[in-house]
Amino acid sequence: MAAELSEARAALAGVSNEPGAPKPDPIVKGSNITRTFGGLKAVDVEHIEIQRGVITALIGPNGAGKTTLFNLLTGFDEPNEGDWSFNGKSLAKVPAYKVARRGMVRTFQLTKVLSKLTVIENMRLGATGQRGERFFSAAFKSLWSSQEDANTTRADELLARFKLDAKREDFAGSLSGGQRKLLEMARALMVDPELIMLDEPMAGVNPALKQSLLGHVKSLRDEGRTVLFVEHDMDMVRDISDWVIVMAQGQIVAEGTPKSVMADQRVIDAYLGAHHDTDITEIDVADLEAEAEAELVAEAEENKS
Amino acid sequence: MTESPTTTSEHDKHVANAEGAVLRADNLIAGYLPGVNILNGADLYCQPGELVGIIGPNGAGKSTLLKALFGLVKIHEGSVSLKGGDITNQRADQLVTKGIGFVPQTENVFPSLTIEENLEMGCYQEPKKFQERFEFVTDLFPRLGERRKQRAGQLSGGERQMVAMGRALMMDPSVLLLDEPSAGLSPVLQDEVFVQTRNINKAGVSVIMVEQNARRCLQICDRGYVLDHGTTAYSGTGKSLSNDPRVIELYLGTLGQNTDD
Amino acid sequence: MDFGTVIDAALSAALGPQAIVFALAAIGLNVHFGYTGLLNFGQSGFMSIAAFGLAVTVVTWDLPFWLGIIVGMLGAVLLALVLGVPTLRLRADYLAIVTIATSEILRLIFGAVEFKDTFGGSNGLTGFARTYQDMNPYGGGVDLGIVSFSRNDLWSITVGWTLVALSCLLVFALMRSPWGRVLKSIREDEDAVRSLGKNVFAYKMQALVLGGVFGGLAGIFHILKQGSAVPTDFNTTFTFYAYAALLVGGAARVFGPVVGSMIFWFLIAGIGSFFSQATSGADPLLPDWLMTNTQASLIRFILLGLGLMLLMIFRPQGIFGDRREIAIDGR
Amino acid sequence: ACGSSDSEGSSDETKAAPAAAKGDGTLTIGTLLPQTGSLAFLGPPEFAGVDLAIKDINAAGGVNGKDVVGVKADSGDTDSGIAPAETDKLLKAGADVIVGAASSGVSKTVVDKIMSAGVVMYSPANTSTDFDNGDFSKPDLYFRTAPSDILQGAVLANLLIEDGRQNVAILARQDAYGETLAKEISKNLKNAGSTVAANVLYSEKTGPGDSQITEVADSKPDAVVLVAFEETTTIVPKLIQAGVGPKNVPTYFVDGNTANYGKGDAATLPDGTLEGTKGTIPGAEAAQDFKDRLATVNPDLKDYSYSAESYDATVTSALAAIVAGDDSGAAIAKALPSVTEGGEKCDSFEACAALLKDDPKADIDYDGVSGPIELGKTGSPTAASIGIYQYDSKNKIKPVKYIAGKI
Amino acid sequence: MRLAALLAAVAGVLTLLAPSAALAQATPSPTPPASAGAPAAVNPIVPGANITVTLLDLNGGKGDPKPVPGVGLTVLKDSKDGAEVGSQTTDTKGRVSIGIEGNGTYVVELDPKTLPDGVKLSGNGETVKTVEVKLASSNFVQFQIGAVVVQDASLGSKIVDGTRSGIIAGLLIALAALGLSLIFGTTGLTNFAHGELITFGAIATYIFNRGFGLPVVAAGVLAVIASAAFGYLQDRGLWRPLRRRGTGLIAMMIVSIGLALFLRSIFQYGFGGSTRTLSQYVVQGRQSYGPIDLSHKEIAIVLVSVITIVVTCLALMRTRLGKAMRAVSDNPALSASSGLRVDGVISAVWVLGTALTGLAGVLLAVQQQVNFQMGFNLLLLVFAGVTLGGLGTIWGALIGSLVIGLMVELGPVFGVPASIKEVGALVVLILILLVRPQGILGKAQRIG
Ligand SMILES: Nc1ncnc2c1ncn2[C@@H]1O[C@H](COP(=O)(O)OP(=O)(O)OP(=O)(O)O)[C@@H](O)[C@H]1O
Ligand SMILES: Nc1ncnc2c1ncn2[C@@H]1O[C@H](COP(=O)(O)OP(=O)(O)OP(=O)(O)O)[C@@H](O)[C@H]1O
Ligand SMILES: [Mg+2]
Ligand SMILES: [Mg+2]
Repeated sequence: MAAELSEARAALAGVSNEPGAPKPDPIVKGSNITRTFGGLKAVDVEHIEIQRGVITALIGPNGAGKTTLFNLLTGFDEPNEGDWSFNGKSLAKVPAYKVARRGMVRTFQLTKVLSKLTVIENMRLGATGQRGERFFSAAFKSLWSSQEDANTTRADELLARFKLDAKREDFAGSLSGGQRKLLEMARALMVDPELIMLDEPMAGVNPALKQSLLGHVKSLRDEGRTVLFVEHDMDMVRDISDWVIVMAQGQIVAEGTPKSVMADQRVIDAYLGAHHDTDITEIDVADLEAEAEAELVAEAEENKS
Repeated sequence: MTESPTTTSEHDKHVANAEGAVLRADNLIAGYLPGVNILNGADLYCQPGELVGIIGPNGAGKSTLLKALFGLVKIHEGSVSLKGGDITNQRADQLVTKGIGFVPQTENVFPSLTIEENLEMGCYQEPKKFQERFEFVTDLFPRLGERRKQRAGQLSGGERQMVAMGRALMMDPSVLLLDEPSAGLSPVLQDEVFVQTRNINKAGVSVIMVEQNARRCLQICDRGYVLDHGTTAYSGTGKSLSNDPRVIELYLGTLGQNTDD
Repeated sequence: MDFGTVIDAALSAALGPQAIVFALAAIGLNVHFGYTGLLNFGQSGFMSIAAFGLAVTVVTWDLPFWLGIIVGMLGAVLLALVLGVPTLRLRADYLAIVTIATSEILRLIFGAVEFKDTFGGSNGLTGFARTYQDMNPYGGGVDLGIVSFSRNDLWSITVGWTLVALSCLLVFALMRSPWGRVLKSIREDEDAVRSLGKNVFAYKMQALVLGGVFGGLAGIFHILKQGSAVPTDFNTTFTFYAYAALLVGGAARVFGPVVGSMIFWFLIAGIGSFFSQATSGADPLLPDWLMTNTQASLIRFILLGLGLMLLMIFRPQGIFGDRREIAIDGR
Repeated sequence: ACGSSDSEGSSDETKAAPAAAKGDGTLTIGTLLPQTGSLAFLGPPEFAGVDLAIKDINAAGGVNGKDVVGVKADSGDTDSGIAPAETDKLLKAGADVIVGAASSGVSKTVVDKIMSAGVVMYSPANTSTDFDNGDFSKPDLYFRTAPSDILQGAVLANLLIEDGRQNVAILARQDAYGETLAKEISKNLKNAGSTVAANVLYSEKTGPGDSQITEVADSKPDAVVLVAFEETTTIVPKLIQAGVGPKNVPTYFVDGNTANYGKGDAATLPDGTLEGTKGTIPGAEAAQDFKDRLATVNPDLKDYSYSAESYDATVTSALAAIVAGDDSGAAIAKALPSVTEGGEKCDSFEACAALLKDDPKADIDYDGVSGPIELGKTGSPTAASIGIYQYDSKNKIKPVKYIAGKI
Repeated sequence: MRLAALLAAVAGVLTLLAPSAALAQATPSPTPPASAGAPAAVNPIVPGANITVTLLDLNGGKGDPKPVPGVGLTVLKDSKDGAEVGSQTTDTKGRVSIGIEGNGTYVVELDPKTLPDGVKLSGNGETVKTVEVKLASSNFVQFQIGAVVVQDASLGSKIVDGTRSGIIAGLLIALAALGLSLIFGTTGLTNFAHGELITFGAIATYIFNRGFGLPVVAAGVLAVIASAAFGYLQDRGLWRPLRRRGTGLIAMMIVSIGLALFLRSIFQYGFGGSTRTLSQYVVQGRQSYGPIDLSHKEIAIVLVSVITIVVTCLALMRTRLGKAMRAVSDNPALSASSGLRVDGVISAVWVLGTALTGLAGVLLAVQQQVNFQMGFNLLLLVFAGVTLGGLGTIWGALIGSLVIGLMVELGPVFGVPASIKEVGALVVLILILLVRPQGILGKAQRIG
């Protein structure tokens, strides 16, 4: 099993580092997806493929169109044009809830917890195929109570892993910013998705917890799930992703293994910045200022000419 | 002593060193609901021109502490003083007049206002300064200048964060409270935010920042606090904290330590 | 001053048929608004369509009573479907206006002279309640000392409270189930629910229909207990008051709407009785220059308004509500 | 008249009701009349009528040896929906007769309740023809002293034809009252050969909008009939604005709005606005003497609509109770037609009671302040006189003549 | 128009004369047998129950109506084939009066052959009338001759009239809607007591006008000021404390329902249930301005409301208050963090909002006089206007209100039954919201 999975990763080795490169076993495949807001082309993806069974990171500067792409893929927004498929079946124009049912579940960058439900109720909601969610069987507890118990057990396990067990009976609306992120992610896992799409899952999560959650994400992959996530934390990207896709101004501009992408000068310029690996205090602030000034002068000159 | 601080000694340390602080909170007990205290006797001070970082696990009460300082959460016990004057439970807009600026962690932009109007709100009390400050902010985040007429509600997460940070900078405050200003920003902008925060601080503004990007935070701050369960668990210089094994265990973790393997 | 009479008036209103109508309507609103967050301000529309469904079937078309009941309930279901398909994607406050508008349209149509032959114009229809009244098993009224009911009211409250109890039971059973959980989640954030693979539209529609059915029951019961279906009975003020009753009791609580309606009518009747006594008679408690008998009956509305305000100010979560929930949505 | 001829009239409901045993000995008159809501302006004269009657009755020795007791309740309007609860209050208080309600719409919401409690519902102001039809056509427990609109419609139409109007526009409020009266007027006009230029209804809640006024104006009528309540003060200015005011086109009012609109009245219009306008009010002349006596119970009374009918409803109920020797609702209902029809005439409670005192079996025929009041086959007056009034330059009404009619 | 007036005057005089003339000639004489051809000099009105017909030739409304003498009329009992009750020929006044027994059905038949040359019955020339006699005195019956033919008003003129009324109604709604929208937009409060603010403006005008004897214009100005003060006090005394306690919006909505009931009853308590008139501008005719007829007060209403609305809207767009309002609406806590005096902004909004609403009440009072529930009756349309335009948007409230006003008044032109004309506007409201769920000017929100 594990061997088979690492195969999926190994297969990536042969993939070219071209944007939109074809993958040996894509779970998601899309082409010519565009979305414009007024005059702004927020997403303009020529071709994208996500490899099954691996962790893919989607990175890019702010406003690159990552969240919008997530919205499009999961049916929360409608593209101007474009077609994409999940497991070989087309998903264009499929409503969001059906997308989720097919096994493609996303989280939101700006968290959407259900404030007046308790944490554990939030979790239970995530479970799929609940008999008790059908109107006609809902009124009879015996029809769904055993399933509910099973779901609760699973939810409790997840909560413990996400360090939310102490908050089990609290309203989700009273969670702190980071705790909401955690709850959202844990809830998405309750759906038991084939592909889980996380939009900045670790923003605002404290480092120690983040580290332990990374282990969890990896184990998800090892269970056979595919993970696609957006993140600005390069430590995390470097640590867990098997493949990285870089977006800028709506387009996919680079792809590759974490190492190769992070060495790409264009990515460094546009996104990572020159100092991403260095200790800021080691940079002489005066130097930085000089640098910035020089930039300004250069810009001013450019403007003049 | 500094090697093994305990909670009580944290308090002693606080009392001993807080003299002359520009902003100082003593033994704060505060919460959202009657009977449930989120802060259980938190201490904090910030000397003039200091950059203070606050880190801690999720739900420790960091945001609550900032909100309490800024009059947005009711303080049941304890006191907050600004330059020696008591400001406990004062209204936020009065505190703005007194020179405190605040960037909340969430819901930190006005969605139906344009970027420009959002920034204008930053210097609502001194509209004359708008042009000058606006140029400063758009220099820092050129994107905000390009999109000045776009409504903030349509912006991407990172873009919003820029607007939020920009709004605080428009205020030109003497004490600045920042709640996770770098969250959601791309690495290059995160660095930019840290550097600019340092710059602002160098220019004489006292800054208190809450951060989850703890390493960066501890790198640039003069002094740091680790908050846990609503109390100040540890405090010290940024360096000493980032090397303290208990802090690493409780909070920092080891991710990113060994980047180049 | 005879406090016995005041208590009697207040209690019999609180336990009487009018409170039952409110309770049923408010139970429907509780499903709509309390649990699902659908701001339906057109509950009187659901009531009127069911009421006129029954009345028209029996009076205008001369068909059997029980068929009328079925037609009435189907009317409410149909209204929910017709209203829901296009409007459930509207934001809460827009939905509120659309539903108000719909109920007003229905009321105006039912009362229009142009359709007098069918709906009886503004006089409405009478003469459909015979079957209901004939089923009355009681030989006479009851007098329990502090409260008494006539024979007809006794029958109505028997039927009515049974309906209320069954409705509460159903709501309780549904809302503790995962189905109810989905509704409550939709109230909080539709997109989140959608992202978890739930068909939000279908759930909202089910809730709209269920609440509409309770509304329909309220409408049918209303016209049965008074024997006439008059269009002006189904105006928006009714919906407002039903909302008031719901929130007084506490939204999203099974017994909230029931207790709320009882309190609402207890206050109206009690205050009314008190002041009318205080101002009548040869030597009234309140002198004439201060308050005349006519003004006295206004006082009850003044005090009811005031009471409603004070209750919401000092107990915004209602009688049964949870203070913590309220704290969360404070802006 | 003979009291027994109506025994088959009591409905099934009455029979089923708690065997309407003998009354408690005290005649209790409940009033269910508007104190709040859009009809509140009708309340004071009606309450005053009842109060005065009770005063007169008790002054003349009461009923069956006991003073009559009055209890009051507010009928509100159809919007407020408080009538049922208020009715309960009256029933609790042991009312044997409930005088009310003012509006036909409100009456319908409580009539079943009252009748099934074995209590007489006796309206001084319901003029809807509905109460002549269907379930209510029998003199069971529902009575009224206000003549059905059939008569007023006929009189007003006749007046219009007499005045040579050939093309009449009717503007009426859309409720039980306005609709039926407008229908009666229009039917009679057409039968008599006149054209009805327009028959426009407006929402009782918001009054007529410009489109309705324009519709009236566009029909170029040679007379306008305005079937309205107190919203008349807003409608007349609108008619004037549209060029079809009383100054331009002869205007006719009905009982709902034939009231004084001069200085010092509850509602006013500028002097001269209504000069020459005519109106009809059912009932014999409200004699100045009666008005003076009403002032003893309510000195602030300005308006007298239905005060006489309320007075008569109370008096006839009391007389019926004396005739029956019982104050229960059923007994009163049985005796009511006979005290108003055929027999020895008497025109006050005192006089009638005196006749009955002399001979308990005497057949009396009470003719009251509101007219001859013959409660015929339907429990409504079969004969009545309807007054025709005209406005002077101060917007006050003066009676022109009284026309008697029979349904 | 003048003709009609003249006619009316003549008719009026006739009416006044008629009864006295009848009394003067009350000589009880049996109906003379019909002597066809020779018109009787005078047919007295028979005392007691009778059927009286007066034949007048209106001559299409030109000139005075002329009596038509010498026409034979017959009254029959029950039906055309029934027993003849009497028969008479019209006299020089064109009148016949035939005594009858009493109540019952009677048929009046006109002999068309006896009509003078060139005189024809109007309409379809029906010569038989069946009447239900209920009165014990004269029962009048009419046969129309030379009746005025009324042309239906053209569609064009109906549209012009409807548009005029619609715009005036729309502007009044807009003033109130602007007030509602400001308050809703800033505080999120769905204020069901807003109708009572309109009423407040109207009643205040009445009190200043009738109570203190001020001219209506001055009373109106004072009423607007009073409304503003009322708004300020309401915010200080009720809504601000509620906000302080963190009361939820729904709870506040219920408070507003309570407040509405409270205020409405207080108004009725003090003001009474009837409609009262102001001392000036109550009755005014219209003058023609091109195709449009307007009265002076309508012109004044249009001017005042247009100017007020435009000034307010521009001011809100230009000034910092406008932005501050939207900021507070978006996020009060953040506004405070930006140094806005949130309570101050909200107070300002209440003052402005209630002043506008009060003005709507003042103008409405001038337009349709004063009643304790006039505002309440308008509330639904105000809400509809605000919603249609897009909740919380200032220009939207204006546009939405105008659309609603126009739809209400124009609906009947296009077939909506006039008695339920609001239905047209409400249906349009629903339809527009289906196409644009966020209202005409509302903006869709971003997801995710
Ligand atoms: N509803 C909308 N209307 C107008 N512009 C929009 C809308 N949604 C997104 N945009 C714009 O589209 C661009 C892409 O936004 P998106 O949220 O996809 O960025 P992102 O890559 O997720 O950025 P971040 O890392 O900051 O979250 C942004 O510039 C944003 O302003
Ligand atoms: N509005 C609220 N009502 C009730 N409880 C709250 C509320 N906001 C936060 N809390 C609770 O207060 C505690 C501290 O929250 P706070 O937001 O201060 O945490 P934090 O340290 O900022 O965490 P994070 O790093 O995740 O932002 C948490 O347990 C949270 O559940
Ligand atoms: Mg994003
Ligand atoms: Mg926080």
